[in-house]
Parts: sequence; C-alpha cells; structure tokens
Amino acid sequence: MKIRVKFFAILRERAGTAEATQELSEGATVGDLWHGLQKTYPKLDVPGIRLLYAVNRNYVHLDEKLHDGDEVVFLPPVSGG
Amino acid sequence: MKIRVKFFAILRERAGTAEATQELSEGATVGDLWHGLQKTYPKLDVPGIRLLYAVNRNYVHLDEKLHDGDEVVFLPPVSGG
Amino acid sequence: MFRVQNFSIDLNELVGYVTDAEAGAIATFIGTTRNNNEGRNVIALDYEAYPEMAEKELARIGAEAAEKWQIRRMAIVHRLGPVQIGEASVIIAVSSAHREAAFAASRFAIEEIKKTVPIWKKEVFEGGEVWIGTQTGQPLPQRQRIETETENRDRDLRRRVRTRSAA
Amino acid sequence: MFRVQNFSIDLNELVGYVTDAEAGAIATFIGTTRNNNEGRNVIALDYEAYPEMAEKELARIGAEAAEKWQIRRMAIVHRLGPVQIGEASVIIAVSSAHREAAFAASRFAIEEIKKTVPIWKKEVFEGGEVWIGTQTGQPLPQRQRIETETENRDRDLRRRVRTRSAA
Repeated sequence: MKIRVKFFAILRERAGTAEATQELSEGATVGDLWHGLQKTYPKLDVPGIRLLYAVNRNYVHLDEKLHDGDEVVFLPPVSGG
Repeated sequence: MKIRVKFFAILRERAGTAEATQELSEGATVGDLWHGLQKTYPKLDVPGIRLLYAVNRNYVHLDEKLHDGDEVVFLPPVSGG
Repeated sequence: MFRVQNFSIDLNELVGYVTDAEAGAIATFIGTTRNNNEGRNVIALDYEAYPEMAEKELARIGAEAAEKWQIRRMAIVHRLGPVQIGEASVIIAVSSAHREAAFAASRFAIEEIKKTVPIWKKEVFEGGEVWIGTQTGQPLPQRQRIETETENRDRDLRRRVRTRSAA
Repeated sequence: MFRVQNFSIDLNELVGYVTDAEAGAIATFIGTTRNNNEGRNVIALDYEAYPEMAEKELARIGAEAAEKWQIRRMAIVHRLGPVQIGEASVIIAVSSAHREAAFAASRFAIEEIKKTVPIWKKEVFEGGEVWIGTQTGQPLPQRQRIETETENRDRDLRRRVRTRSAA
C-alpha cells in the first residue's frame, strides 16, 4: 500500500523535503512507517525530540494500523501562539 | 463661603439643573450642604438611593468640612461599563 | 490613555497605543450594548459622566493595575451619550510581556469601572427608561437582580472610601 | 471563523465577525512578536503549520469553548510565515451576553492553541535561529525554561491522545 507523508518544521528541514510517498506492506503501523523513513532520511532522528502522530489529521498512537492512501504526519512539539 | 455643586444622572433630572451655587456658613459639612439643597430642590430626595460624596473630585464622607470654592458632587450608584 | 468621549471608540487607536516591542500579548475588552436586559427589550444605552473625576478614576485603575501586574501599557476609553445596540460603550486594551498580566489587568479594569468610576447608564427600553443601579421607587419588570447588584457595588465603594480616609 | 493565513491579521474583521446584538461583551487576545526571549534579541518569528489540521484543531477549540461557556460567537486566526516585532501572530475574539464567558473562553483558547494546534514557531534571533519547543541538541543561551515548558506541553498532549483513544 502507498502512504503519503508530510514533514513540517524541524522534520521538514531534516528530511530536506516537505512530502514523501512510502510503499508499505499490508498491516504496517505508524511505527513501522517511522522506522522505514529513518532509512531514507537518516537525519529525521532528532536527538531527544518527542513526536506526536497524526493519520488523516487525527492524533493517533504509534501502533495505529495504516491503510492505502493514508496521510501521515509526525508532529514535533507544537509552539503556536 | 460659596460652594459649587454639580448634579449628574438621576439627581440632575430631579434637580432640573446640572449646576448650582450654595452659600454656606464657615465650618459647614457635606451633610449640611445636602440638607440645604433639599430645601431648594425637594425632589433630590430619591427614596432608597444610596449616594456617595465627592469634594474636588475625591471621594469623602458626609462629615467632610467644606471650604470656599469647593466643588461638591453627590454621586448616585455608578453604572458604567 | 484614560478618557471619556462623546463619539464612537476606535479599537485600533487603543491597540496601537498599547502595542510595544517588549510586549508579547495584548488583551482587550469591549463592552457593547446588548439588545435585552432583565427581560426588557433594550433600544439603546445613554451614558453620562462626571468627566473630570471619571478620567481621574480611570487613570487610578491603570496605576493600580501597573502596581499589581507586570504590564507594559494600558488604555481605557469610555463613551458618553447614546450607544446603539452592538456598539462599544467601553474599550480596555493592555499589553504585557507575558499573557497572564494582560488578562488579569483587563479583567480587573472592567470590574473596577463598574464599581468606582462616576459614569451612569440610562437604559432606554421598549416602554420606558431607567437609570441603572438607581432605585427609583417605580417597580420595573424583573428588577430584582439589578437592585442586589447595586447594593454589592455600593458596599464595595463605601469600603474603599473608609480605607482611604484611614490611610 | 477558524483560519490560518500568510498575511497580517485584521483585528477589525474578527471583532466585526463576533459582534452580535445579543452580546454585551467581546474579549480579544492578540499574541505579538516580542523583541526578546530567554535573553536573546529576537529579530522575527517565522510560523509554519500543518494547515488543514491546524484549522480543524482551531475549530475544535471553538466547539469546546462553546460547550464550556455561554458564548455567542468566536473567531481565531493564526498567521503563518515571518511575523515582525510588534505584529500579531494570533488573534482570538469571542463575544458573550455576560463578560465572564468571553474572558474565560479567550483565555482557554490561547492555552489550547499553545498545546495542541500543529503550528511551529522558528525564532530568528541575533546570532542564529531555533525551532521553539524542539530540543535540537545544540545548547542555546538560557534554554532551560523552554525545555521544561516543552515537556509540560508534550505531556498534556499525550494525555489528550490517550483519552481520545479510550473514548
């Protein structure tokens, strides 16, 4: 299945891109996706950062199962206002 | 001594004027002035109203002694905002 | 900027006045004329002030707020004369480095204005008009709550006079 | 009105939007760029968002505020891109019949925005730039407090995710 990924803020800078598409096998989770992305973009692993995870604009856990066409975002700590 | 009085809101309407000058004898207090004004403007006595008193734009008590040229205001309950 | 005026209040003027390079927060409060009060259909509010003393009291509120909280700048403008439905009768603007102070000071200011500043509001409603907070002896539809509020306001103010005399 | 945008925010647009004949109070909060932070001389803040999710979260904050308090109307607009000193990065406006609700809802909204809305702030200061709230591993002058705040923020957010999953 094909998963769309968007990068923001420090992760966008670290990945060197704002968007990516990842091919994953059926049953893969958000955690599996993150693991796979680290190989393509080794700088994504920011020491000490605490990420949150969103699938299709909803906050989820790392063990959330993905589906074809899902939009996944790894969110650095927010700092709006 | 001559005392200047200003009326506002319901007291202005009851007095039928916004300003008055009252001649008082030396040593007279805010209370004496109020007593004297009631004779000139009998409608000033609004039943149940609780007034505050200002001399030269400072809140004072009813027993405050007046001086020639003082500006006195009897303040109905305020309701700004 | 502590002022009463007979024309409509310009929010941008106040916000511009308190804008400050050292401020990270601006809180404003706008009091507007509501179309109903205590069950009456309100047509407009008509404000009257003892102008010199009102401005002095507004400035006193600003000085007290600056003692209580780390604020940068503050502005309070109260309108006089008739104020139509939806229009502003009073605007408070306050800036501070951190948001807590701006919130606290704007809240403090509106509470103080309602208790201590010599400004009076006549409510013009369908069927009559009334000086709010003044017990006129004429029964009004659903006036019970207003009279209680007046008594509280009055007690607070008398307490303040006493404290000042003692000082 | 819950929106992110790349141009300056018009306070009058928001206040006009929440103005309501049934409202007696409008509270606004304006977050502005301060010229200093944690001992650094700030040149500008540069905001980035996950726009679709940010607007969804802003609307969620508005819906929660409407459940908690008797508010009439609410607007939140957050600016993206560079925001110069003294300019507004976020404006909240909320109207209510009585002032307590407007004050409470505007305070609630800014606290929630800082915790849960996917917007990120890069601080451009004299000598460098930093994503606020992101531990980069590079020591910065006086960053201790920022890191603690981040941890709190993060814990709150994780708690919310858990609650949602349980529901």
